[in-house]
Amino acid sequence: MAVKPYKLVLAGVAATGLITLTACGEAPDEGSDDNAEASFHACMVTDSGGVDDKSFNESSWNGMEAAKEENPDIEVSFKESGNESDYDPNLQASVADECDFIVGVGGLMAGNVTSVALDNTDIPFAIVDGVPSDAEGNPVDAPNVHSIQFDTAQSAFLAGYLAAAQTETGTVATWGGLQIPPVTIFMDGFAGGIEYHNSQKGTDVKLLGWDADAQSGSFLNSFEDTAGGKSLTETFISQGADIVFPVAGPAGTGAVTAASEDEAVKAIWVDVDGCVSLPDYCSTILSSAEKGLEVAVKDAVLAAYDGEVGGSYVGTLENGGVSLAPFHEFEDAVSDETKTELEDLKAAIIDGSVKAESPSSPSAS
Amino acid sequence: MTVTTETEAPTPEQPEAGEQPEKRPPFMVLFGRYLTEANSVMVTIYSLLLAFLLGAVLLIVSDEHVRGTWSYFFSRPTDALEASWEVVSNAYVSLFEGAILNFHTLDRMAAGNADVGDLLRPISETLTYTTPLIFTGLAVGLAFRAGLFNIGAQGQLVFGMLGALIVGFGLDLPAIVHIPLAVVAGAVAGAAFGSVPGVLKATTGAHEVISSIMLNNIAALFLVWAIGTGFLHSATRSELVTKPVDDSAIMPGILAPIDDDLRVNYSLVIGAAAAVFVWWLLSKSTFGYRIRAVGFNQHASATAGMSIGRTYVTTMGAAGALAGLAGAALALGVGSGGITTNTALEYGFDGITVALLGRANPGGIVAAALLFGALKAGALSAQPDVPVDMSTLLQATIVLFIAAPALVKALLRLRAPRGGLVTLEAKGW
Amino acid sequence: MATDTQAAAPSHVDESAVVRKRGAGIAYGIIGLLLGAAALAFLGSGDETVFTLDRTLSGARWTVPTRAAVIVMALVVLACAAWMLAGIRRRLFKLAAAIALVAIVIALVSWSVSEPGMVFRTESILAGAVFLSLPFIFGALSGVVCERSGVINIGIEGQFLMGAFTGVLIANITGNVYAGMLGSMAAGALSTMLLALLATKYQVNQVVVGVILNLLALGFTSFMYDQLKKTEGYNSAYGVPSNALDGIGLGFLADIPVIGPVLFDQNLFVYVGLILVFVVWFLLFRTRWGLRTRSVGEHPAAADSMGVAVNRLRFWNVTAAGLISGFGGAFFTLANSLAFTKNMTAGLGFVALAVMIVGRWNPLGVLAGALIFGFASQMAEYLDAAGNSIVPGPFLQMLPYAVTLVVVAGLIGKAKAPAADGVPYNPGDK
Amino acid sequence: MRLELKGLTKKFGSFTADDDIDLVVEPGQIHAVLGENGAGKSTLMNMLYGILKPTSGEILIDGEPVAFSGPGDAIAAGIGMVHQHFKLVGPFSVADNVQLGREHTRGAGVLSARAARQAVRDVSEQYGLRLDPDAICEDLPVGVQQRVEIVKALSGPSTELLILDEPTAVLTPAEISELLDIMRSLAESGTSILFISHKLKEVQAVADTVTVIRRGKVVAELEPTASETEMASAMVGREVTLTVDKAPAEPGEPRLEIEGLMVVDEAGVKALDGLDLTVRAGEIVGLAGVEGNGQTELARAVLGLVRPDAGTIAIDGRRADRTSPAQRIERGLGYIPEDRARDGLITEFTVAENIVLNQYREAPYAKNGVVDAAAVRKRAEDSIAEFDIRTQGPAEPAASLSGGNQQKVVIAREFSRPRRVLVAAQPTRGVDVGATEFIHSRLVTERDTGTAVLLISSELDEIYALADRIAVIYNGRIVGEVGPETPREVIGRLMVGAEAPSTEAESADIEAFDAESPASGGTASGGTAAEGPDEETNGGDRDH
Repeated sequence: MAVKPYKLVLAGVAATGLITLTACGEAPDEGSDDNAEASFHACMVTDSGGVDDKSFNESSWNGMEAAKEENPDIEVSFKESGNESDYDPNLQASVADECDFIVGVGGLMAGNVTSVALDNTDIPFAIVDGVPSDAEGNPVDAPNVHSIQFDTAQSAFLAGYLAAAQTETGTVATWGGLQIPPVTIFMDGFAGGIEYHNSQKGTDVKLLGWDADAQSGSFLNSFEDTAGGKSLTETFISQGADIVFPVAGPAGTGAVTAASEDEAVKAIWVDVDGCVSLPDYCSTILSSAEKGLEVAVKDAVLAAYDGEVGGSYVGTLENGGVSLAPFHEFEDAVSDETKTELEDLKAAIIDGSVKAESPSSPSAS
Repeated sequence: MTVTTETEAPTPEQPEAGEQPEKRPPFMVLFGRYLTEANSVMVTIYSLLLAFLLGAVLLIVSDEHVRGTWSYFFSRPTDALEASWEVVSNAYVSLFEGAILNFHTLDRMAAGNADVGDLLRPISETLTYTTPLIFTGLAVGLAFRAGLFNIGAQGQLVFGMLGALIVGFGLDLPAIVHIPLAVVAGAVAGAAFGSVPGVLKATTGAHEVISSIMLNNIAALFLVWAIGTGFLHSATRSELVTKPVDDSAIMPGILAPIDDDLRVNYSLVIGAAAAVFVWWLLSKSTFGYRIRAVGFNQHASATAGMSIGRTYVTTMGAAGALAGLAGAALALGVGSGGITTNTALEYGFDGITVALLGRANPGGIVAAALLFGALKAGALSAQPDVPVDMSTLLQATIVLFIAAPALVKALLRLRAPRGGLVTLEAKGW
Repeated sequence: MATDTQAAAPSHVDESAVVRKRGAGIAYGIIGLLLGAAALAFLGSGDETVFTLDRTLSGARWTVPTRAAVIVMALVVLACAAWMLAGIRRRLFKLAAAIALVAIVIALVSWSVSEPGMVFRTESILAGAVFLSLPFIFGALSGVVCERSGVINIGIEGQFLMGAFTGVLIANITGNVYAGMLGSMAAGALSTMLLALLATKYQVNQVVVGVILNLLALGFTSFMYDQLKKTEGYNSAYGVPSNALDGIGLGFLADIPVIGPVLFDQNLFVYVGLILVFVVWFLLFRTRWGLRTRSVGEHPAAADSMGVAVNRLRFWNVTAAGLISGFGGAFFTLANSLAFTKNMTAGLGFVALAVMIVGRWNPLGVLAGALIFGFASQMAEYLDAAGNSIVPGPFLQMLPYAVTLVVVAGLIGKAKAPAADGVPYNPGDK
Repeated sequence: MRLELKGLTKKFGSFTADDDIDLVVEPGQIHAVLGENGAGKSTLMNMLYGILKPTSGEILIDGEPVAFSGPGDAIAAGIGMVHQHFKLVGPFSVADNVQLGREHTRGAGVLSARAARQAVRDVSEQYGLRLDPDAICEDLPVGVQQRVEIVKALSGPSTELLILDEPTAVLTPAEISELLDIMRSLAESGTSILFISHKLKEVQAVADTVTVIRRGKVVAELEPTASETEMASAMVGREVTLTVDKAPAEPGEPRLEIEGLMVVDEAGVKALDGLDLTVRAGEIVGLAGVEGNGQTELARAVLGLVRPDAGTIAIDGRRADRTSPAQRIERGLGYIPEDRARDGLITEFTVAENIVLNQYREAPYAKNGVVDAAAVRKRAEDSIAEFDIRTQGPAEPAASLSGGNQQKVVIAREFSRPRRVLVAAQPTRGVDVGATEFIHSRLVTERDTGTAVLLISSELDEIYALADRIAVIYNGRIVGEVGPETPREVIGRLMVGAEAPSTEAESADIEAFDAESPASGGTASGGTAAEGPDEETNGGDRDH
């Protein structure tokens, strides 16, 4: 052949490499990230999805790093799991790495964390979104495991009430990544909040995508398929929904994007304050049903550093572990009346006069 | 598609085959010649080396610190070279330690902090990840030999997993019966699902690649639905996870007598047996004879009275059974605590690369599965020194070079081997 | 191998010959009967299907009695089946099959939205279907160009990933979404260039290379994604104008009922996709390049004997096809205004391959196939979102795959690939 | 144009396909190159046409040395070629095939269908080659396809030299005579023609000078007036006498009975249209006919590879048309496929594996689903000895055998097991003279042991040499069953579907080009063992 195409390929690869180099920016200052001298090594094992999942893995990791920021004597690292068969090796490897504190993220891992913890009673462990349990999910007593859970139904309840109060069309929608408790608890709470608004204010706001009684609804069956999430959201919008509440980690950005393309449609984000994690879309995000994972993990690491072992933590509205995020750009759009009602509702949930319940609510509290 | 030794059409650039050496050259000369020749052994070795070289480049490029040192390479090159060497050697040593032998464990053993179980853990992990790959590699490889591209091992694996799971928790039997029954259930379920593309191809001519891809997606969605049903869903856990299999159906660990935590179990033995069986099937049995005949030349096979359609169906069924065994290995092994939508990972697709790397030979497939299992186990434990995706990249590049011996030959300017390059022959749809 | 012209040439194929299509006839007959029987058994006389136009004519609604509609459609299917069984002109067979399929689809759609409170939002569903068909259009067109040149491109998925990733990256670096599009095209072309090189110069099994390229792209984009994540602002969402025509003052077209929202109120990518279908068709069937490309895919030795440089043409065609599939990758990010995430193409590259076969290696067929898929996906989503409680969500999501399976399994007949597809060419071969 | 080849040599590795060939074609001359299959003719032409690069030597056009880097250069230099294996893109129209590589455009690369059509019409009118520019090539009869090839070759910018590589192999006698007329008129108008053939009559009829090559070397330069024997001996390299000794047949009971057989192919065309044929024990029925008239489908239907749409097939008096090929093979049906490479052999398999290809499941080669490698090897060794298969051993891959030895493997497979009926389709195609003699005598032996033999051959000579009864197939029907003494012109007419005697001229042509005596006929169907790398792998069905 007259052309020497492999040279072109090589050139192309080289070009890609160059792009990569320039893309990654200037060389950083040296030595800044070297603190191998730290005496306390906190390790985290992620669930599938990885540390950058824009969801609980990422929030937990942020908490770890926040702890390191606060206490330079703490060193942090993570190991990603591809699926549940990676939990054990990752936990074991963390033990072998002589970690001083091991955080397992995700309720699926609870059994694995517990069994490894019971084999290594000298190491403190923590489990996010779960309680110490045996392989079959029955709670067991593990004194060296700290459990971190959140009653996100409470914050989602407020979000549902807010959505019902703000909707113009009388239709709002929610959808999930997978039908698993950390997802459906938000949807349950959201549905509860809407129902409460309807009963209190005599409105007839319709919720698409989740039937709390039947525990059935719309799921993307993926946390990664952002394009699918966008498309699904557009379908909801075409059915009249003007507020969407995606509970699907990164795939949820598809929903926010869809909402951003329609003036009248807003989104409510989950887990973290969407205005902070997705700053480009702040003008679309009405609020967020927050779950204070980052803080809780940070606190757990710092506590472990201080020698605290075991115990449990359930984030609620009361302790600030879950909350409704600020309205940011919608500060003016939300009426003072609604704001007051939300405050009252929050108080009512805290004192128990209004129940924000879900079959997926944390059991041990 | 078939896997075969294809003798390249002789071209003028090749040395004349006519020059027969009169005297046998000394051993070292012969050996040196062997090393610089693009025979299949050397191509494999060079492919591995090239892939790891490429991986090293990526590691260097992606490490901010090292990249920084390269920016002043010309003023003080030692920094860059040292830093690069450190990153690359750390990464590969970590991979090795995670996959085969952890030197730190040796230190800890010396200090009395670790036992033999800890020392064996990397190997055990490697073998654990190897097990399903042997099955799916065989599933793809066997079909290759019949000229079928079984891209559907993933779906077959999913159904095998479900089959083994249902028998695993649904029946109450002593382990001696329960385990074999669950394994067989996995194989049967995989075979049933696997034969569908075969039937479609035999009856309607639908291409197995397309139907397998569709069936993979269908199987994945079916799994999501199935796990959520009351029949399968765990009674005690709220996550999307199935019931665990009964203790009597859990595949016992091979190294469990040494340490309970060593996960490698007797599925590995079944895998090795399956590889031997497939080898026997292909080289000794009439069924294997038919598979190979159809794979090489279906027209001549049909003329000789073989039923092409039936061969497609049975081969796909057999391949499905093998992939189903992978599912059973997962369901009764690492997934015995309950299956999630994620348990099957990409083992079925990885089987394709394993089969390619193993050149659709049972022995080669086992070796390839071991390599990939080691890469996976190593990558897992080498975190965060090595990004997990590095193992995917390494796998892809290794297979790329293996599949294109001519590329390796050209890159390294190797000489053509006597019998021609061993390559994968291409056929159309 | 070379087309055996002689063996294939016993005499003329008479397009107007009357033939009996027993298999297809029986299949359609059974479907028609089942459909009719099911309608009588399960549908009440009060069931109604409501079709609406919302965007252009709010309030426009048409209510159709569901049972009657389904039965009429079942009769149409039966009529087609009878036609096929009684003997049909060869050239009309496709028409009959198409009519029957459309009737089946209309019947199923009418049925599925017949629950109280559900309406068929014609405009948004059709517009959504067109949009969702885009990745299949781009992917399958790329496949068509490759395979018409005789190279199997199973690596579309990988090219999508490369395109999706690079598009966002370049858009972020340059701050220009159009530069991002060019970037995704370049990335797609680069990765197919590897396929082209291995397929022509090194004659490696093309299916194998495709599989490897997919793996490579997945590994590379995931790896780079992790690396880039450490640096802020390289993976922010960039979008294209969602209504491109408004920008050039043709927005009034969007007010035409049905056609407006479906065709004239769409994303820039839709126009590129639709235009590309016709451009590729024109290039393939009306130009010198197309004639040579097709000859290289059908009978490379014939092309070679007429002075066409087979492997060079294949190399550049495959590389050019990468421009299309790379651009198709940008659909996932730039068209949707989304940032890149790992493995975000979710296997659609493979479905695009199926669409190519369904479309019989013809750009126009590809368009039809892609629209079927887009429609199936959109319907699945719509029924799921509308709270359809009869069929579980996962089963609805299987719909596009099941449809492909049915289509590929030959309800519309066996597809014939270009004769030399996937066969490396050595000059001197006959 | 004056073409001169000087010392042209082509080597493939250690194999020398063409060795130091010198040859001169004068303007307006028809220069025949005569040689057996594999003698190096096609390699030579491929070098001339730029497809292959010579290892050494040079090509001179009008005294100037030229170097072609591809066929495009050859075309530009005024060379047109009609290939032995048609280089037509099946799904393309005639006009598209003709314009490929030098397209008629309206600028910017957009094709002009009208100009392409017109160009085809112009050329076909100029040379009297009737063609419909819009017809799809793969739908055309072979003779018309060849016309397309010629028009294509003549449509070059300045075609002055036409290479015709075995152009008559697939033509009916009438088509052959038409082609020869065309060649003559082209030569008269100044076009040089290189005519490659192994058919002596044609060469004698049309050539101005004859070069004979054997094993890549020029072995003789002859005048067209040279005798057939002279030419044949030069071609084969030894004295050729090929007669098949056989006693008169003693037909027994009907073994193969075909009634009203109809096969409709995928395109909806009736390949077989109510065919009736009976073959009795102890006779050879020769099925004569121009290729493509249903012979392939008939053979495949008898074996069971295609299911008939109507009609019955009985083997040994028992209906067989609903049984599988395997069952028919078991009942004693032997089958020698016409396309050896495609249907006869698995070239990747060893010789031994190929020899038991249709018996691998039966005792003694397999027991309980396990292949008995020793038994297979034993059988292979026996067959190799009995059939004189030139191979390094039973474990050698069939791919490395020569064409003739590959055919012997197929023959050995079929002849070493008990059979009631044998269907032999083109059994000596691409096989050298020695092997042809051997195969012919084995076929007669088969007959004499009582097997019913259906011999399908496109070589009328072979039919005459072997058949006890001749059935002529045309358009999927048997249009006549005649005795072996029937004159050629009668059969020739039946072959083209003409029942009644046709014009004087036509029958004269048929006589002229097809009336070789059975005695010398075998020569023409010969071929050498050493097939070059240019050997067709998917069936040399147009070789003869």
